[in-house]
Amino acid sequence: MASSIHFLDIKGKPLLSRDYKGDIPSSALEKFPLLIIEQEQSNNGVPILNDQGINYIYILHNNIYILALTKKNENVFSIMIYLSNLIKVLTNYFKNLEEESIRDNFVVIYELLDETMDFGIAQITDPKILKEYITQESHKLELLTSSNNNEMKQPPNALTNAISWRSEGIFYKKNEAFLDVVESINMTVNHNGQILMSEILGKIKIKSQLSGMPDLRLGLNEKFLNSAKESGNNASGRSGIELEDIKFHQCVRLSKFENEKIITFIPPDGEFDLMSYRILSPPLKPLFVINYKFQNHSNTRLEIFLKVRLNFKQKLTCQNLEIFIPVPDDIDSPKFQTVKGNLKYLPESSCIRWKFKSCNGGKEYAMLCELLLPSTLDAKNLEIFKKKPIKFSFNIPYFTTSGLQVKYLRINEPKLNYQSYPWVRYITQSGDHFEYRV
Amino acid sequence: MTSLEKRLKKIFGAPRKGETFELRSGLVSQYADERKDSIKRVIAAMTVGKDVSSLFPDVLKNISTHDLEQKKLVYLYLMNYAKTNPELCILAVNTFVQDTEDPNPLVRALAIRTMGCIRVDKIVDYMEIPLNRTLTDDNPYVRKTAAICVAKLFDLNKEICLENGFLDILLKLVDDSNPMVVANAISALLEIQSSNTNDFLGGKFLKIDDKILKKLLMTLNECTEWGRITILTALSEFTSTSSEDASHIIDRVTPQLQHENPAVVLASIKTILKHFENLQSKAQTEAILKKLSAPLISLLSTPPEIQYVALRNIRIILEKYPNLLSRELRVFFVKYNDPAYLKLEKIEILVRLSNDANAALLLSELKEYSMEIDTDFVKRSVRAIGQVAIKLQKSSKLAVDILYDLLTTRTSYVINEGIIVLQNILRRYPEAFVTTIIPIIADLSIDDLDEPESISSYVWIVGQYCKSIPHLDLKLQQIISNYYDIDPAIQLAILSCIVKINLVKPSKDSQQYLQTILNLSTQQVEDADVRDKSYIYWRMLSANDSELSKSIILKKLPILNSTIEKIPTTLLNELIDELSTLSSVYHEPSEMFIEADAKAKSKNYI
Amino acid sequence: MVSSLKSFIKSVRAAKTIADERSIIRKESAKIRTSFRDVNLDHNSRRVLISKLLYLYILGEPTHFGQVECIKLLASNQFKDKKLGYMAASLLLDENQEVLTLLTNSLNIDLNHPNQFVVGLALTTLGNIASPALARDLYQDIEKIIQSENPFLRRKSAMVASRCVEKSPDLSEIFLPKLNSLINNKNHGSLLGVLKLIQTIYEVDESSHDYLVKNLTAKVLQHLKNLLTVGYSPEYDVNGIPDPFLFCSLLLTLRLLFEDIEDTNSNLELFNDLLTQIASKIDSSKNSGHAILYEAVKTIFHINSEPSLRVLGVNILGRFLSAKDNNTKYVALNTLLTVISYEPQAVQRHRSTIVSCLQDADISIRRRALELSFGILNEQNIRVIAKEILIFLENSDNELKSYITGQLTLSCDKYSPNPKWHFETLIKMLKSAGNYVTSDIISNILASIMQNQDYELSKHIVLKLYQLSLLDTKQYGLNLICSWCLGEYGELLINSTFEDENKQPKQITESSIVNLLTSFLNSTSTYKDASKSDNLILYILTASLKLSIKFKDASEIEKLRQILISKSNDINLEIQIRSMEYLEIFAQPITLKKGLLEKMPAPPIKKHEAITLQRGNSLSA
Amino acid sequence: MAIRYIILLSRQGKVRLTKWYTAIPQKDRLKIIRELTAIVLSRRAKMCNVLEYKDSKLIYRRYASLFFVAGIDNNDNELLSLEIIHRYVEQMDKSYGNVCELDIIYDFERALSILDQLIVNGEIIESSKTSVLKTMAQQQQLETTDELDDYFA
Repeated sequence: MASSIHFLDIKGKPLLSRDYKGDIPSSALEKFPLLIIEQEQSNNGVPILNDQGINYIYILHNNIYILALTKKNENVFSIMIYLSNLIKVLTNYFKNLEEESIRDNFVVIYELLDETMDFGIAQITDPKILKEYITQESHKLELLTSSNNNEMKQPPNALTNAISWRSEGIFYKKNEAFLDVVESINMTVNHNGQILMSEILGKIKIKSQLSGMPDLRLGLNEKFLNSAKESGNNASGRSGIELEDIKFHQCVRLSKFENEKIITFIPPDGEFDLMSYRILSPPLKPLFVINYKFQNHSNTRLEIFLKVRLNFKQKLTCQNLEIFIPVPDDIDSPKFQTVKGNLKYLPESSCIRWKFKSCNGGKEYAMLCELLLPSTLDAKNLEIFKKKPIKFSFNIPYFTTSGLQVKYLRINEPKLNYQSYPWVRYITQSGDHFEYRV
Repeated sequence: MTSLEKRLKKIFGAPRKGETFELRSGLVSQYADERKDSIKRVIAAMTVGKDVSSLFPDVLKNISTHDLEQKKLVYLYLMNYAKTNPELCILAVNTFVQDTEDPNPLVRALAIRTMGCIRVDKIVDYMEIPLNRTLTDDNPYVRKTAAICVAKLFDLNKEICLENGFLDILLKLVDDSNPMVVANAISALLEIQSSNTNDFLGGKFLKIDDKILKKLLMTLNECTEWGRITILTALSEFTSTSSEDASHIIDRVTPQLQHENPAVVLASIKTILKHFENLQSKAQTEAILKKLSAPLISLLSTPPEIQYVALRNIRIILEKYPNLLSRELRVFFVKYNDPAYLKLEKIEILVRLSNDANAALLLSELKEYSMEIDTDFVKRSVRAIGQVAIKLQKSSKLAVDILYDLLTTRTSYVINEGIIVLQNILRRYPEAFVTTIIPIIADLSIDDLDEPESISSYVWIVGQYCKSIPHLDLKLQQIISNYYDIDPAIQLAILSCIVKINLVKPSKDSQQYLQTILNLSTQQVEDADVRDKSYIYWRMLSANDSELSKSIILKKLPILNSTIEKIPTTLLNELIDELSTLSSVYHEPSEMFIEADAKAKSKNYI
Repeated sequence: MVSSLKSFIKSVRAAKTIADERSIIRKESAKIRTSFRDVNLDHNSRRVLISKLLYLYILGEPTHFGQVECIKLLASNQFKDKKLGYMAASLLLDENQEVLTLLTNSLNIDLNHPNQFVVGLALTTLGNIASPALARDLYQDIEKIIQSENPFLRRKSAMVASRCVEKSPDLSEIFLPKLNSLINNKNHGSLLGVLKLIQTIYEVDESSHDYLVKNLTAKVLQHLKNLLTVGYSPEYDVNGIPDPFLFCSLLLTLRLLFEDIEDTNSNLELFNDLLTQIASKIDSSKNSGHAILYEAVKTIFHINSEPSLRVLGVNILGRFLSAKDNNTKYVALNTLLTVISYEPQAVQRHRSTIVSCLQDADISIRRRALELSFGILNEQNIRVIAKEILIFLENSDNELKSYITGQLTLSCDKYSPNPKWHFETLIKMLKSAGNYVTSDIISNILASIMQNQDYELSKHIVLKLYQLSLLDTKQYGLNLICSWCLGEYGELLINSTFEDENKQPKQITESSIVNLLTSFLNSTSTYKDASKSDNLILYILTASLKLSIKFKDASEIEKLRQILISKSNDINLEIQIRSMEYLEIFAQPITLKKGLLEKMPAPPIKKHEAITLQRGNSLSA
Repeated sequence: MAIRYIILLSRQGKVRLTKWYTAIPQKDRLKIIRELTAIVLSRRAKMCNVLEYKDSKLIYRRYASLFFVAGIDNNDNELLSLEIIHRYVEQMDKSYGNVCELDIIYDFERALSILDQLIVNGEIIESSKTSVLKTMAQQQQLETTDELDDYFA
């Protein structure tokens, strides 16, 4: 796949590199800062480019470029997914992948680069397995005694097994499995209050604390599964939910599901996402109904008025509701009025945040804010702000929008035969794009 | 350098001269901890781009150690600087060979992996024994590492790799009991085959027969995500011979569409589409196509860079199977935070998905985009409105109304783009919107436009609808005023326009202009195409056969059926085979951007 | 109370990520904006806010909201307020800002302030950002100060006057009469200002030339002489070289004053003499010395200098060229270009060095060497240099390619030893030029081909184009020219034979020509630049039409018609029109067709101007 | 002949000081800084200190961790511009007393003030090595006194 992998800062200066094939001249990397500027100017910043026979493929993450170079017509999609998985692995190791963590952990990053890819061919990018034999701890304590070093790591069997995600010999005194059903809603509402686009991105997360090699079977409610089965065949839109797409963790037996719609698996240890699903254009009402008004007083003062009605059942409680109302970049002296919720100006994101700890469906709230504009006007600034949407962030516990229900989770460990306890929680929350155009 | 300058350099915090010295003494320290620490500092210096190759012999001294971490560091250093000290590398060989016999499989694998990365000619001579040993190691982790080492060796020295029979061993590993070894063996074989040296291999490459096919399909369910991609790639390069085979492969691959790794999903789609062609039952093909839509959409739940690649691939697939995603329009709506490249690519998909049912929704969305701030995005959106108008007759009225509103805003780049769109619309609907469009043209002077394509469009409309254009002679005068210095593309348009007007609505002025233009074109203009066109016109007009001229010049243009760019069929078929590769992003065959492929191709051609 | 600048800088620097940094900066910026509204803000706090604003400015953040605040601050009567206020104003404002007018009154007051440092601040600000309006409003104050006895103020005011004249050329008449006495000043700083004022007046006001030349030449020369002959001065010397800044400014001024001077002028002799002295006396081992020698050489070739002096000048450049230091090498390459017209032979002597610089690792050197290579190219050396340039083209940076193809084509037009070599060179060039041939150059090459009347040569050209295009259908220029020639001269090729890469003989047939056109047509889908692919298609269509009267095989003629038909629904309007018109012509009787498609008369060759590299290039280095 | 701008850059590409002598909109300034940062930082040590950039030239010089970059007109004396940069560094060194990057970061006002004494409208106005510092010292004294009117009273 890739000839080399590089980490670079936002200016394109290299932070760390691993060259797998040695067929790319060093001048190629030196040119990168110029190429990204050119690419932005002439090509709208497309993240794949070819210059003098060398292909540059990159992802920008936290202001760091993760870049792969190749001279061949490679599988660029795999390369990108590898890069994105690499980011996940490193984030798993250091919590945050940023310039500083790269500098501080160069030894372990080299090790991981060697273990996740060999001669440009991706090998393994599962952080759970990698952590079993590439351990960061040893790099934190520089003064380990020699006794510790003698105890050398072995490659985990799991690495090359058919069940590559779980090691043998795991033991818990109390065998438990926790299930979280999390549904994120994305919604774009236009200025007339009509839904332009909406989707539910669902996930079943499992935290497994089970001994041995347990075989699990997950039962979901019929209605939900049926919609999945039929989604491929039913061309016209039906009422009710419609499951577009299900993705499973690699532990799930895919052909078993494909043929019998039964979800069976040997789980990895600890936390993982068992499955994700997507429901496109569910028959939702807008969760919030808004009334937005904005007035510009001869370019010296702005007034923004917003009324929000929580358009769902009264018994449901919305927690940590945050409404982000855009303002121009250069305003000052914001003044707020509201009965409920907390209003704050966030200059770093050029918006006003209206925050509620918890509130119930059916309620209606309003706020008014007044902002001053600088005496020297930046007209473009004012233009841009008008195009920005209002964003919402919230979560609603004990509720799934799709109607998915977990009926049972059967746990069977043939050798140990223990008692075990599955726990299930439901939550609905906002996705990355819950936006109202104004 | 003055002394002041020297001092300035020092004060501004340049690296101290003594650093290398310090490191060197640390590397030979009698204390193990200090040595290890120094190696780390050497690697740190290497990472930030300092040249620490002069420390090669001192680092090398630390190679034989039982500290795995230290070993890895020394190996890492070796790989980076082997080229600068090829002679000294040989000193490390002994350790490598010993390490491939270490009781710990991690060490064995590490040794063979690293040995393959030392890209020095001489090391090749020493690889035979350790590579042979590790390829038949008991531990699959070692074998899977050794398999890739064969590809490394092949890259370094093809002859030795063949002579020692490593390719044969590799081919045998395809039947290994361990799925990861199988996957890596195939990866290595594919890598070797991709170096355009097939005739060199003497038939020793992966040939998928029934047995191997069975093995591959079985391994597919067992190996890691990356292994699956490898196997799917091999399957997509394999040509199934019968409908049953194809159907079988597709059945086995279909469950992979539900894999969480998007690259596995796309590789599965590619494989399915490849064998899809061989299927006979129409019902079956339709059922399969339906199964592809959701997985394709799922490729978009990724970071923007990856979405971009997905969209480029989706565009190819849509070109071949246009109805695949027709219900999914909204997924491709632009998000406020999308990077510019993604927004533009989404519009490409949107116009291709437009149909009578969703046109109103799409047009109102495109209108919103047309009022955004980013110039490229706005221009693309205006063009998209035109594309929808031309594609869907029922929505053309709505689209033209939106365009009319946008054009009255009089932003220069919107007008420039809008005129091109109007020209296209008139070629699709020669009569329907004349009453809306002509007033816009009448209001506009050629000086309001600055892009060649916009100006040509304007000139064409004036010529084509000259009977309805008020103050025609004045407009003509403006149009030809700058003829000599103008872009050849506009000169061509002006030539057509003026000849046409003289056939349809001649006036004293227009005849005068015609003569001027023809004189300039034949006597002063240098552009060969403009000259060709002018001479042909001139000779045609000189024949004094107005029927002839009219039949040539006033011939009705065929109705334009689409302004959505199409990928030519041959290219499209190539690109379908290249899904997920760089070709699929550039929409070009590899010989257009990969030099080696271009050479290979031209060799075949002759 | 406002937090300190230092703590702000510290917190920015302590940020771990760029996102954190942005957030800290934006929050602080918001605080500053709000604080500015505080009517009770004390002087100290206001100063701190403005300092922070300057820090934001350095970071590249928006600061427009603080412009008026700076102007308020400098109106204070504390010196530190003024100093910071003026500094901020000259950073945050420029001559195009509307708020600049708010500054006029303060400047006017401060220019008349009893304290020289206050006046100095106002002068500096005015010197940096004066707009035409400010210049007109305040020139009287400058006029006053420029004649004052205070050396500190005189020094600055001359430079400010120069800016005012530059922005408002009418002011030249105010300051011109002052120069005669101002130039007598011996202080280096003052002289730098006055010399700049002379230069500016000379440039903006042609009517001043006589006066300047008559009254000032001798005096400026005298200054030069003094500088050259005085002894060591620790205050001004740089590495043992007398004040290089003044030196260069004097030379530059004299260069202007001697621009139009006749041979007989008595001052010329003195100037020649001084330049000779400079050339021999200035130590050429230091950069400061090089700077002066470089300025002197520029001067030598700018004015009407003696032949012996020019030889000296070329020699200096020769020394520069062989220097190890790349800066000196660079300026030598740069200057030799201007010297060619005066001393062509002397420059030619360095040909091999120049050409070898084409391979330098440094793009700056390569660019200069490239332009100079074209500069020295002539009838005698064209074979050698063209060869080197073709090698260079093959691996050169893309941004240079259009320049190279353009220049090489023009050079070949001018100097090629014989037509055959001429066309072979151009075709070699096309072979590796890809998309980097402008339409002008293509037309130029086609015109040359049309002008050629030698039948055998025409055949040779078309054959070569055909052969190379066969190997590579992604060379835009080559393919385009080949298409046109196939249409115009296709009949010459039919039944010709050639050897392919494997030394196998091949025969050209009607069918092989159609195949080539078709593969050109297929290649157009891969062009990123639509105007290029559209252009190529148009050429292919015309070629198809023209060939239809030359071919005999009906099935091949039908293929040509199919090519035309394939574009009859093209999105591009011109292509569609052309395809329809051509199809109509296609259907006409052969005699009529032959009339319409007669051989194209050759166009007059346009005189293309030589292109320079320095302007209008993209950013990549 | 004139300097269009002076930019001080750290080796990491951070801007430490900017001074513009021509009126260029802020957006274009940022673009220029971004481009010249990319260009200058990718230069290797022994290469020449002149770069051709759009319709101008960049003269740069590295002093340890800092790059001093000046944009000048095409027909300007490149070598002399290098001397101007060097003079500026010298004067800073004397004024701060062993200047280092941190000094410039925290006390950029002084660095700007020195520049104002040395260059106006892109032209060097003072070639004396002592005069700039003298003025700096006198001004500093003046800053410590309060109202200007009192000072003269």
